[in-house]
Amino acid sequence: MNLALSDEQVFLREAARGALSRFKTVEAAREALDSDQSALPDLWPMATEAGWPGLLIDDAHGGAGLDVFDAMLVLGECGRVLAGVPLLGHLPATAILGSASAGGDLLAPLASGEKRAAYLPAEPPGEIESGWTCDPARGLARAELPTVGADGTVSGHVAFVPDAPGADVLVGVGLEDGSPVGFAVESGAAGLEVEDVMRYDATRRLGHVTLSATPATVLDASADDLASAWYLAQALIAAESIGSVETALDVSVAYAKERHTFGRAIGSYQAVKHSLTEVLRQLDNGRSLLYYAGWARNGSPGEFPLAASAARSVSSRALDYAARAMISVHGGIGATWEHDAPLYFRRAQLSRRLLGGSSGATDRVAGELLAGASA
Amino acid sequence: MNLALSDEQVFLREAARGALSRFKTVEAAREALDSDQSALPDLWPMATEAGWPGLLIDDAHGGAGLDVFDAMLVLGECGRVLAGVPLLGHLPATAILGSASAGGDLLAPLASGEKRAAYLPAEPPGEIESGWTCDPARGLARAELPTVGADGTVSGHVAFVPDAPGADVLVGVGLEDGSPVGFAVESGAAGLEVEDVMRYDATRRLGHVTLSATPATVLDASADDLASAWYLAQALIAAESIGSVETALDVSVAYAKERHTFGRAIGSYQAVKHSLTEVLRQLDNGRSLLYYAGWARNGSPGEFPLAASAARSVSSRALDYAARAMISVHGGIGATWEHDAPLYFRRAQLSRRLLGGSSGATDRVAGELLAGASA
Amino acid sequence: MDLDDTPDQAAYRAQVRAWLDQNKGSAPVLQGEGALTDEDEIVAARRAWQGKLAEAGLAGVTWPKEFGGQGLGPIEQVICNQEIARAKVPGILDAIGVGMLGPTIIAHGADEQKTRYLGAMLHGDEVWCQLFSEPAAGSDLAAVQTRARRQDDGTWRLSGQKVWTTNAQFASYGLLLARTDADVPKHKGMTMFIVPMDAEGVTVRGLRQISGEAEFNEVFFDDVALDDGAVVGGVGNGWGTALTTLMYERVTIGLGGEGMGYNSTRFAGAIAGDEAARRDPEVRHQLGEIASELLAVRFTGYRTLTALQKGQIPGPEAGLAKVTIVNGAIRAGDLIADVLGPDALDEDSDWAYMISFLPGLKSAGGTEEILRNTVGERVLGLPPEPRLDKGIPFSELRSKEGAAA
Amino acid sequence: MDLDDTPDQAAYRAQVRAWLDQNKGSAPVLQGEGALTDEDEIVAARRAWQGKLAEAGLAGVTWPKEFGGQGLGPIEQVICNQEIARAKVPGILDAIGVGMLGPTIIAHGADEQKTRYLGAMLHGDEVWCQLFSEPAAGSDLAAVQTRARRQDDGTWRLSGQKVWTTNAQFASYGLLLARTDADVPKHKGMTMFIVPMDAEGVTVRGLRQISGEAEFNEVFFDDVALDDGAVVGGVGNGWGTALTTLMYERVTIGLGGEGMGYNSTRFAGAIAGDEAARRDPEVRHQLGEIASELLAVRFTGYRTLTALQKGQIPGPEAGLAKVTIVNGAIRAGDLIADVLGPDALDEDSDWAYMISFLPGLKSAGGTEEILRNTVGERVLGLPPEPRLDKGIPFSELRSKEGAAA
Repeated sequence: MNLALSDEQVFLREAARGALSRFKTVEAAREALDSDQSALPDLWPMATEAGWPGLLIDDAHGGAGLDVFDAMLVLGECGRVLAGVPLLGHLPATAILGSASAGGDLLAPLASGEKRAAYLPAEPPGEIESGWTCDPARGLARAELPTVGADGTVSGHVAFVPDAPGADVLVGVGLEDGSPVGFAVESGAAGLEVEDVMRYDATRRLGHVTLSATPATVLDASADDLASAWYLAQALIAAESIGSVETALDVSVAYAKERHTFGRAIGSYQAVKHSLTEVLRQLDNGRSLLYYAGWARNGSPGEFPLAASAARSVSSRALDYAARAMISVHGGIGATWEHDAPLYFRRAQLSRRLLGGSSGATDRVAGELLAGASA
Repeated sequence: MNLALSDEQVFLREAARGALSRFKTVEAAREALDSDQSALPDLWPMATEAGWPGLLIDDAHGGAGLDVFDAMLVLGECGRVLAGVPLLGHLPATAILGSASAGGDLLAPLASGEKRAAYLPAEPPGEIESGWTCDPARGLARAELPTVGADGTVSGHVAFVPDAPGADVLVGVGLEDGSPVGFAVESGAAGLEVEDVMRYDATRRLGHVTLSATPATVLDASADDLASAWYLAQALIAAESIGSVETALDVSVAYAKERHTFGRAIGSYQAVKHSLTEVLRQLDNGRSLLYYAGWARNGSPGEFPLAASAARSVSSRALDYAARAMISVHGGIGATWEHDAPLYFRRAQLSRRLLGGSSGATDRVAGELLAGASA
Repeated sequence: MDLDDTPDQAAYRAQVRAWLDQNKGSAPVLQGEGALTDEDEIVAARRAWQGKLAEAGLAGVTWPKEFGGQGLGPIEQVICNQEIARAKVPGILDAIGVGMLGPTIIAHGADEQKTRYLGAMLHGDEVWCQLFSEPAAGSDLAAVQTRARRQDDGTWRLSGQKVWTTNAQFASYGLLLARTDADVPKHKGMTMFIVPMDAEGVTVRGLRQISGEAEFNEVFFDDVALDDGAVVGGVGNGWGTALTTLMYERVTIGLGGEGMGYNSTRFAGAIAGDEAARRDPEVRHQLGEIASELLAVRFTGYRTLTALQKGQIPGPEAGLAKVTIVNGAIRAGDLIADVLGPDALDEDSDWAYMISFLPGLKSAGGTEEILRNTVGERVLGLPPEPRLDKGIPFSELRSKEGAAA
Repeated sequence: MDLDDTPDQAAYRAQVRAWLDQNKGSAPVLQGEGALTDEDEIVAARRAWQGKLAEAGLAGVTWPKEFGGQGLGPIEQVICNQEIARAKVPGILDAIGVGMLGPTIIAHGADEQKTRYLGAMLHGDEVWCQLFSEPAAGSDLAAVQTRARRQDDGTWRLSGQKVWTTNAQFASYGLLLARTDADVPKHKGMTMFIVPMDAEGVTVRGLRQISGEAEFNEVFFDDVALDDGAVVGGVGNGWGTALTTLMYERVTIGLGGEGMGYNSTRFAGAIAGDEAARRDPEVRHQLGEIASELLAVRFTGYRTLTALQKGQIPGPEAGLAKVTIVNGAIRAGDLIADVLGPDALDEDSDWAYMISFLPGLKSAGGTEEILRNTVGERVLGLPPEPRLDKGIPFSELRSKEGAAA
C-alpha cells in the first residue's frame, strides 16, 4: 500500500502551479463579472504547452497516457486559483473517444491541443431513474438524452454543458433504439447550436447545446466506458473544488491570525477556530476520497461510481462550507466586491449545481451502497 | 393583540408544577427502565384532582371547557419533569367525542377521570398520501386505517398508540366505504387486543392495538373534527417537548457556570456558550409556535394544521438538540446512567418517532404551504 | 390570548386604512409597470411620500407628540406597518433615522438639537445615516478609531473612516460615534456627534457587495470641522448614547415580524411551480424546516409586541430572530437554487440577488458569533470570556494588538 | 499510488492467513451459535487467545523484538488486523495495553519494568488499564487531582479517583497519572505510576452508561501503598510520559480505518430492507452523506498508514477522523431509527445500543471541542485562547476556581 504522490506527480502539480501563477486568474474572475467572459485570459495555449489536453490520451495518439489522478492534480491547481481552463469538458470527451475505435482519428489534434473537445454530460441509470438522463435547462426533473437516428444523425438538447462554447468537438451519449451509444459532433455541423450561457461564476463557460438531425460520428464505446466518463467528470470537478477549498482555508487562516477584535486575534476564539477546523476536516475527507477515486478507476473499476460520487459529494459540501466560512471569518469585508471570498463563493454556488448536481452524486452514493446491500 | 398568558393560565401552570413536584418523576423514569413500567407512580389520581382529564370537555359534560393552549400548558409541565401522565392519549380522544353527538354519554366519566380514554392516532390525507393513514408497526411506509363494517364493528391494527394500555375507551378513526368515521371502543370489547409495548423511554406507555370485528360506537364527528384531533395531538406533544427543553437548558446552564476546565468555567467558552444559545433559540422558536397553534385552533382553524405541524417540527428538533447538548455540556458524566440527561435523551429519541414522526409533521408544513402557494 | 385588535386598535386601523385608500395613488411606484428606475428620482419621490405619511401621522407613530409624532404605542406602529404593506405602497424612506436615530436624539439630545433636526427628519426633508461601524470596529463597536479632537476654540476636528453605512449617498446628516479620548479605557473615551454630510472633508463612496450592487457605503472624514453643538449626550458618553440606538435597533428587528421579505410563502411559491420538486420528500423536508422557523419568528414578533405594550424592553435575545431569518433564508436560497438549477443564479434572478446579499447580512450589525456571546452572557447568565482589553487605555491597546499580530 | 501489497507484504499476509486458517478453531466464539455469555469465561478465553496470537507473532507486531514483538512496521500491523477481521476471530483482549501502555513503558520505563511487565502484558497473562481521566480532569488532563505523596522511606501513598477506565474490572495493572507536587504549575507536578489493581485500597466500580451497560469503570484509591519502583519516566515527568501514551492513542485511531464497526455498508444494510425507505430521496440523501464521509475516513486511514511507513508520526488532526466517525454514526442512528420507527429503539436492538453508546463516545478521550482547539492551534497555527491557568501553582489554581464558581 502506498497513497503518496510519486515524484512525477509532485512535479506535475508543481509545474501546474507555476504555469498558472503567470496569470492573474482570480482578478480576471472578478473583472469578467463586470465586463464579459471574453475578457478572461485564454489559458488554452498554456494548457497545451503543459501537455494537459492529452493527459488521458494514450501515447499512440500523441497523449501523455496518464491516469485520472494525474488529471485531478491539475484540476486541483486550477481550482486553487479559479482558473478557467476548459479541461472539465475536454478530458472526459477524450476518455470516451479513447475507448472507441472510431475515436482514434479525432484524438491526435485533441492531444496536441490544436483542437478542443467538450463532453455532453450523460448520467448513467440508477435505482430511481432507470434510464440515462442529462441535466435539464431548469427544474428538478432530469431531462432525456438526445436520440441517435438510424441515419446516424443526433437530435436533442443538453443544458449547461461545461466548456461547450468554442469547442471543436462535442462528445456525448445518445439513445439509439433505447440503448446508449457514444457520438461525436464537430463544430459547424448542420443543426448544431451552442448557446453561450453564463451563470454567476464568470470563469465557467457553459453552453446549452441543441442538436437537430446533426450528422455525427457514432462511437463504439461500451456502456461501461460511457458511464465511466460521467464519473470521471465527477472526480475532476471534485478535485477542482478541493483545490478551491485549500485556498479558502489558507486565506481564512491567515486573516484569523492577523485580525484582532476585543483585544484578541479572532483566530483565538473558538467560534472561528472550530469553524476553520471544520473546513480542514472536510478538506481532509475530500482529499482522501480523491485518492479513492483516483485509485478506483483502474484499481477497482466496480467501485469507481461509488468513489467518484462520494468524492463529488464531500468536496462540493466542503467548498460550500469553506467559501461561506471564508466570507464569515472576514466579517463584512469578506462580502465586498473587491474581496476574493465572493469569487470562491460564486464558484461554490454554481459548481454544486452542474453535472447532475452534488445532491445527485450523494444520491448515487446511496444507490451504489443500497444496491450492494441487497445483492 | 395579546400573546401573554392570562392570570388563570399562569395559575393553571403554577398549579400543575406544584402538583407534579410532589412526585419524583425523573427518578421514577430511571428506575422503571431497570424494573418495569408498573413501578411508575400512578399520576392519574393527581391529574383527576387537578381537573386535567376534563380540560377540553365542555362544562355541560362536567369538564372545564378550556382551550387547547391551556392543555398545552399542562403538558409542558409534564414534559419538564418527564411525568407519565396519560393526557397525550386522553385529550384528543375527548376532543373527538366532544364533537360528536353520540360521544356525549361517554364524556362525563372521562371528564371526572373515573375513566380514561386513548386516541388511536390517524393522520389526515396530504399532498403525497392521498388517504388517511396511521403509524406502521415498523418501517417507513404508512399503514392503513382500521375499517368500519356495515355492522358497526371495526377491524384493523394501529401501532404505537400512546397511553393505550389500561385505557377504558379507545377513540379512533376508521374507514367506512373509504370515508373516515370516528369510532369508540370500550376496553373488554370482543376482538380488542392491546399489546403493551415499551420502547426506550419507560415513562411512555404505548400499545399495539388490534381490532377484530370489534363492536364500536360510530361517532358522527365531521372529517374536519377528526383531522383536528391529529393536529391537537401534534400540538400537545410539541408542548410537552418544549417543557423538556426548558429543563435541559436550565440544568445545562447551571452546570456550565459551575464546572471549570483549563482554569475557566466551561460556560465561558464559545463552543459551550453558543451551543446553549442555540438551545435557547430553538426553545424560543418552539414557544412562539405553541402560541401560534394555541391561537389558531379557534382563532383561525384553517391554519391549525400548519401551526400545529410547525410547532411539532420545531419542538422535536429542539428537544433532540437540547438533550444532546445536555449530555455534551456535562462531558462524560452526562452519559452515565445516574445522570438525568440520558432520560431526556431517551424522551427525545422516542418522541420524535411517535404520532407520524416529527419528520411527518415537517412534511405536512411543506404540504400546507405548497397547497396554499398553488391555490 | 388573541391576535385581534381591541376596539380602539380596530378604529385606528380603519383610520389608517382609509387614509391610505384615499392617498395611495400619490405613492411612488417602485415595482412593475410604470416603476421609477432613476435612483435620484426614487429618492426624491420617496422623500415626498414620507412627508405625506408624516403629515397624516403615519410616520413616527411612537414618537412623542411634541416632536411631531403621534405618541402612540408599538401596536399602533405595527398596525400602521401592516396597513402600509397591505396597500402595497412604500413605507418611509428614512426608517433608520425615524426608527433609531431620532429616538436617540429624543433620549439624549439637547433641546436645540431636537428642535432643529427632528421635524425635518420625520418629514423626509433631511435623511439621516448611522455612522458607527468601522473597518476595525465591527463586532467590537467600542474599538472605533475615528478621532474627534477638540480645538482651542471649543470646536472639533474629525478624521477617520466609517463603513457599512446605508443611505449615506443621499443623507443630509449622520449620527457618528467618535473617539475623543484615547487615554482612557475604550468604552469611556467616545462621544456621539451629529455630522452634516455636506461638510467639507466628508467623502462618500459606494461599497459594492457580492451581488455587484453598492448596498452600503464607506464614508471618509478628512479633518472635518464640527462645532460644539454637534455633540449628542455629552462628551465621553458616546458608548451609553450608542447603546440607546442599538436598543431601538432591537425593537425595530423585534417588530420586523417574519421580516425582510424572507417569508415562507414566498419560498414555497418558488418551489410550487416545479412538479417534481413539490413531490420530492427531501425538498419538502427542507422547505418544512425552513418555513417552520420563519413562522416561529412571526409569532416571536407578536410576543415581543405584547411585551412592548406592557412597557418591557426587548433584550438581546431579540437578535436571535435575525439569526433565524438570515440562516433560514440562506437555506431557502440553497434549496431553491438546487430545485431550479443554475438559472436561479442568473444575474436577473431575484434568487441570485438574495443568495448574494445574505452572506453580508450575516455580519451586518455584529456577527452571529458576537450575538451568541451576548445572549449567552446577558440572557443565560453564562460567564464572560476572559477580556484582555478591560481597563486598558485605548492607545496602549492598539499598540499591544499590533505587537501581537 | 496503489493499495496492493508489495511482494514482502503479500508474503507476510499469506503467513498470517495460514496461521489463522490453522488455528481459528481454537478462538473464542463471541457471537452467534455457541457463543460464550459469562463475562469471566469470555475474559479468560480471550486472554488465552491473546497468548496464542502473541506466540504466533500476531500481537505486538510493531514492538521491538527484544520485548517479544516482531519489530515490524505499521503496515504489517494493519495486515495482521485485516486478516484477523477476515478470519472472523477476536483480536487481542488488551488492545489498550499492547497498543498504548506497553509502548509508553518501552519509551520511558526502567529496564526492570520492561522485563517484569512487557512479556506478561503481550501474552495476556496480565491485562492493563489506563488510569488518566478523573471526574474533574477529562478534557483538561493536566488537572488531575489524584495525589501520590512520598513517604519518608521513599515509598508512595496514593489517594484519589479515576474514571472512564476500560477493562479495570479484570486488569492486573494500571498506568496511573498522579499529582506529586501541587506547588508548581499544573503541567509540572505530575508523575506516572504502575499500580497493581489488587493492591489494598483499590476499588473498582462499574459505571453504567446510557444503555444501562457498565462500559467503563470508576476506580478509587484509598491510601494505596506503592514502592518507588512504581514510578515510570521519573518523578515530575508525568505529563511528558502521558503525551507519549496519547500519541500512541492517535496512531491507534489513525490505523482504525473506517473504525469501530461503524461502516457505511452496515448502515446501508439496515435501510435496504425497507422498500419505501430505499426509494425515498431524503433517506438516500442522508445515507449518501453519511456514507461518503465514512468512506473518506477509510482512505484517511490508508493515507495515515502511508505516512507512518515513512516514519511520520500522525498529528492531532488524526483525531478529526474520530469526529467524522462518531458524528456520522450518530446521524446514521437517527436515520435508521427514523426509517424503522420505535422498534429500532427496542432494548434488544443493536441500533438502540449504538444510539445509547455514541453520546458518551463523543466525550471519550477528550471532547470534540478540545480536539478542535488542539487541531486549530497545532495544525492550522491559530493563536491559543487566553489561558488563565498558565504558570500558576496547582494548589492556588484550585482555590481560585472554587472562588470563581
